[in-house]
Amino acid sequence: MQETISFTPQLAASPIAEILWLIPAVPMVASGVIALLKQPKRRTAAALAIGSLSFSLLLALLAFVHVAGAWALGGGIRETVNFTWIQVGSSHVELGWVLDPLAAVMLVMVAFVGLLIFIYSTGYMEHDENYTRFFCFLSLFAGAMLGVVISNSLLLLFMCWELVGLTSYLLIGFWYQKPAAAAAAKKAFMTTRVGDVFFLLGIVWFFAQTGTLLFYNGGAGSLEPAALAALLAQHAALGLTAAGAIGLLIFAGAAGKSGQFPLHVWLPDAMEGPTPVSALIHAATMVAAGVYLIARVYPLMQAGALTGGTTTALTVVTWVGAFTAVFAALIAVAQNDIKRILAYSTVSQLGYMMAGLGMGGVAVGMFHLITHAFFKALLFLGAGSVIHGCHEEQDVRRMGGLRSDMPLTFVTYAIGMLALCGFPLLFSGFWSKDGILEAAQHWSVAKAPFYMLVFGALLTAFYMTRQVGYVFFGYWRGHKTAHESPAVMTVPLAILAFFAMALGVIGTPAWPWFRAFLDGRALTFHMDGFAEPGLIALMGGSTAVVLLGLGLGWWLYGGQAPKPEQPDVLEKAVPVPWGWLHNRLYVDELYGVTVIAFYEWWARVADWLDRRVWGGAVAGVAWLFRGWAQLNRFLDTNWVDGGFDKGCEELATGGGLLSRVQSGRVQTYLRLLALAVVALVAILIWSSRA
Amino acid sequence: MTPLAGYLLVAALLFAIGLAGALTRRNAILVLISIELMLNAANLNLIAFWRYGPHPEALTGMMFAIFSIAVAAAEAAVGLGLVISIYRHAHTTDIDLMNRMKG
Amino acid sequence: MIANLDQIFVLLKQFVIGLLPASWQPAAGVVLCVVAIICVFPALFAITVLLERKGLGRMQNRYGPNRVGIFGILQPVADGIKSLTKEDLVPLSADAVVHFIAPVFLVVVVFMGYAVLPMGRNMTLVHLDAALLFYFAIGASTELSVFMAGWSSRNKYSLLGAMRAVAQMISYEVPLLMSSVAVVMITGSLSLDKIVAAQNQYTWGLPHWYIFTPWGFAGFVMFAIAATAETNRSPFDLPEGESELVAGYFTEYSGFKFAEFFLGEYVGMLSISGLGTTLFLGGWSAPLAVLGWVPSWFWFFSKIMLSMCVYIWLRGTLPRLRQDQLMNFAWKFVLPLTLLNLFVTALWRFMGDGWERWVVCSAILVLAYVVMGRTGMHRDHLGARRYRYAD
Amino acid sequence: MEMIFYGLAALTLAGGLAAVLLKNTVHCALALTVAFAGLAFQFLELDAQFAGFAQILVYVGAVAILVVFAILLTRGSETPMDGVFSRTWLAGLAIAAAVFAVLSWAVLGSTRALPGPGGAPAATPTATVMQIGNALMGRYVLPLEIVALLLTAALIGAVIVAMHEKAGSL
Repeated sequence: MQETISFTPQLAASPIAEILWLIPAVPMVASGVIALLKQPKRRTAAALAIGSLSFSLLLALLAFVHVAGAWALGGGIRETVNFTWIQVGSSHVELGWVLDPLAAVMLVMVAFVGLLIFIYSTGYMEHDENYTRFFCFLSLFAGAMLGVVISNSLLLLFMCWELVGLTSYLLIGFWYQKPAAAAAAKKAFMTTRVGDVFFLLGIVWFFAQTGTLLFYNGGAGSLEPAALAALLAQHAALGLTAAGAIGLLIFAGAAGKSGQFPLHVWLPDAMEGPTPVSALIHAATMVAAGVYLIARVYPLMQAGALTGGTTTALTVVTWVGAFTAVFAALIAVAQNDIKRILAYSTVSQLGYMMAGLGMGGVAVGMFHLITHAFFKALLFLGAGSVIHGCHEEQDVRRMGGLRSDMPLTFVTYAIGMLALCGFPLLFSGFWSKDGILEAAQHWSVAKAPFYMLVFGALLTAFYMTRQVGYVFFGYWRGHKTAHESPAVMTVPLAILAFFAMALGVIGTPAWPWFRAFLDGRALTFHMDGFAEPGLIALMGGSTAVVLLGLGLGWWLYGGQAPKPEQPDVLEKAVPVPWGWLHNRLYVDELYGVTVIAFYEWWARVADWLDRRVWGGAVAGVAWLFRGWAQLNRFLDTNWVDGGFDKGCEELATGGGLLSRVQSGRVQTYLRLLALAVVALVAILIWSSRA
Repeated sequence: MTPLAGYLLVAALLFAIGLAGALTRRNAILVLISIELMLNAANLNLIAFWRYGPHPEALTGMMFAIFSIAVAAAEAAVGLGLVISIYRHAHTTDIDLMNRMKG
Repeated sequence: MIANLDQIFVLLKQFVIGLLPASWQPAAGVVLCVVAIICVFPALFAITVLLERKGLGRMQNRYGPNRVGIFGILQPVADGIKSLTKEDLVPLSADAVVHFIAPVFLVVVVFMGYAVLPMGRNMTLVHLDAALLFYFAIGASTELSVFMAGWSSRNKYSLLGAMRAVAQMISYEVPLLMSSVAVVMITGSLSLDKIVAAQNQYTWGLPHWYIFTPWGFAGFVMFAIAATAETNRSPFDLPEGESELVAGYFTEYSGFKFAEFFLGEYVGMLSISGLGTTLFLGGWSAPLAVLGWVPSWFWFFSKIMLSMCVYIWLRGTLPRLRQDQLMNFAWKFVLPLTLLNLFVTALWRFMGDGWERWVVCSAILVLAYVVMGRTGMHRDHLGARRYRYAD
Repeated sequence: MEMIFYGLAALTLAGGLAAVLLKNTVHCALALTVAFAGLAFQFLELDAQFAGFAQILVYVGAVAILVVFAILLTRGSETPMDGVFSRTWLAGLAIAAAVFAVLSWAVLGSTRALPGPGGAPAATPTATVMQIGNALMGRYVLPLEIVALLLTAALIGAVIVAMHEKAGSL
């Protein structure tokens, strides 16, 4: 457990912080402009999207440099720019943005990965006729995501959060003519809604308690000691403090976005969208938003934790994360769709991040988030390149031997895969995962998460090897021959690959630049960072685990991957559990028979009520009135009508006489008018006389 | 007879002439012409009152006249437009025959 | 001496009036001026006609009149005598009264316009506070005479010509007015005297003529276009397009009535170029401070004659427009530009002195001109005619 | 003074009468312009320069032409075969006479009672264009805007009303 961080609050925000809002604003504006473009203006659209995002990247880098510089001079800084949005009587809703190491790192990551993926998309979506629409959505997403990152107010964050959800929905359903895609989009939207409802509850409660939604506001913010103390003071149900309860609610929202265990079902299906989308949204950035949210409200989650202790909220986060990690990894083992495998691995890696947050604090989780963003984006883009090269083929069993056909893709993909497995020393994944494992090892509450995570690591290595074996080794099992992708797709791969390897440097125990930067502590290079008790042992252990996984995978799938028709190797070995895993442990089916079935039943009940009960009542009333009407009719026809008819005849004749006046001649009317005038004037004069 | 009264009488006479025209002519355009005459008579009144009124510096009557000139122009445009479109439909401008609104 | 030369006509008038008893003097003064105007401008008209015929002749590689008098100088006189002695035909079916009134009305109205033009220092007949409005009111009523002429002679050509002329005059009257409103906005007065006075100042010896400002230049160009159309001059001379309708609305006129129309047209040209001179070219003020000693009336008349030469030049140069092109040009090009020019003028007025307003105003105008020109040319009604063969 | 007034009044009324009485529609229109001109001159006589010129500009310059155009566009409507006056012309005349009677009664009755300015004309009021402009931009700016709107609406309305259905692509 880390000690509480001390940031020097900045009173006067620096110019770069003042214009921070431009970072999300520019892509959003760009998307608005693109939305107005005509269909065939493809180049313009792409240019706008990429240009705007590179502008944002530039600003982000400036901001990052600014923060880093300030940090290097000693102590992290946190600059906020707040303004009142709505003023209702005495209470007023404030919005604002914050610039601190966390935001800075995340900004650079999102903008950079996003930019690469934009460039990649220009190649990948080349043949799509809705090119402009695609880039419109993409840059809207980028803007919203950047907004999430910089927002200093829970409300603003939530707005951008929802925008992100919306764009995710739009992009998953981008090929809405495919029913599967449409269904997936709906599913994603609904599932995340479930989380967001809790999130919203949390927000409202938070606001009710602290009276402000600003995170940091020079001491008056909701994440600052004063407010937190107030929150701790009063207790919600089941021995939770208000802080804890709110934390849990917010975590529910985060779980929805980051696909943590009960709400993970949408993420694999989201792979129906275009691959760049999967890479950008459902691997690198958006799903990380949940993790980022937890990191952002960490003070809240952590509130009330004695030094070295933990809180209920964090415990829950940890358990959910750890469980998700293992659970998703298990499912990933038995998938055949190249993107689904990656999707489940994403879920499990998110689990790692959550666990890291829960046990190791912001730095640990965020470090894994950043590294993961790079190598997972790399993997997805690689998968996209593979799919592209195999003519939209996604089933790994119909690929194989691609290492000769698409060498560049193979190399980069291998790098990404090793990084994901956490191959020792050279790859960023190793360091970040190690950080988590280390934190887990020292966790005070329980040891179980540690073992779960280790097992998860093993599985990760295994299924990735399986996938690579299927895709790149063995012999070609598809129909049409594969081809390498264009440079516009492979160059981003190369760049990402470089970062997937290099990024580890900033997180080694010897030189924990990242942690130091986030915590705003001074940084010292000391080799004895490795000398911490058990660290070497841990590293060795994880290395062994990884190697074991790789070896196992290679032994089963290396070289001789089975034909599509043949059952999988494992399937032959252990058919029953394989079946479970292959069907994703029946979670969807479970929801099907519980939640959805319940809704259907409830709908039927309501329907029955409408038909029988209310319908019956209405019908009864109707009958009553009918009877009454019959009676009236009888009375009318026999007594009333006679009188009426006579009167009506009189009226008709009178009307006929009157209608003579309505000759339809203008001049007649004019004449009457003039006469009236004469009369009036005469009266006036007469009266004035007297 | 004071000059004001003189102008007022002229205006009244012009108004009456216009009214007579509007009441007796059969050609819709001429009815419009007559209405224009009536409007102008009113303008003459306004100007005369402005000139001989107690507060000429307030320019009220003048303004009134100018505005009514502008409005009259608009009225003429729309009225003639209506006449023309009616002529297109009924091929006549004789308002004795335009009694489709007959009750 | 110089001052006397400048004021010579004023002094002359006062001298003549001085001979009369005091009670007559105001009336006598007015009469004198009117007579002067009625004598001077027809003389100018004669000179212009000669100039035009000679000039056109040169432009069209022929001699032009060169028989009467030396170099044909006496040609106008001959024309006058001819038109006076010719028989005055009135078609049987024509509406005699209106047919007679039309030309007279035209000439009278046209001459009325001169009442407010400042032809030199202290040389304005009537100092009206709303002189510009008066001028336009008078100018507007010439259309009536044109219509009377065309309608009364019971002739398809005449009627068509009249309708064309009236439509054209009405359409181009709007830009004409709008472009002069710009001047009024800057000067802050409708009085032509004041307008000239406002332009009669010099910095570094250069005059403050409105044409030397972005809005003024644009305004002047559009004013010139509209004026050309108002006076039915080529390239806007459809109303008397010989190739289509014999002579337009005065087809049925002959003898002196025809001469009256002729006179009316040219005197109208003179007067409207006088107005343009007054509004944009600084009226009677000298083009350079150093030339201030030259009599003011000389400048006024030379400017008028210069613009007459431009008229002739245009007529010799440009082909005739088509009717739809004419209308579209008026409503879809000139009018929007004039409206924009009003806006620009307002900008000019409120941006204060300094170079910025020059840049901004000219930028806006040029941009608008280019854009509208391009788009307009793309549409077929302004551009060259597209021939569609049987398909 | 008096003479001018009577002359102008005569001119105006003659024009009006002609406009109402003449058989030929175009002659009526021309007579109408005469009446307008007479009125304009009366305005000038009343020292209302601006109004007078506006009157000429709007009526002689525009409305008269408009009327003439309308007349020519509705061809064959100049001279109806059975009389230019409607069958009930007598009633119309009577009513018009009644209106005139009442009005003149009112005028004569009231102006005698009118104090000071009713008699000798007040010192000629000055209505320079400057004043009028200031008034228009100041006290009367709202009416001015409304009139501008009205004119625009009238313009568009007239165009749409008089547009050919066939050519109508609006």
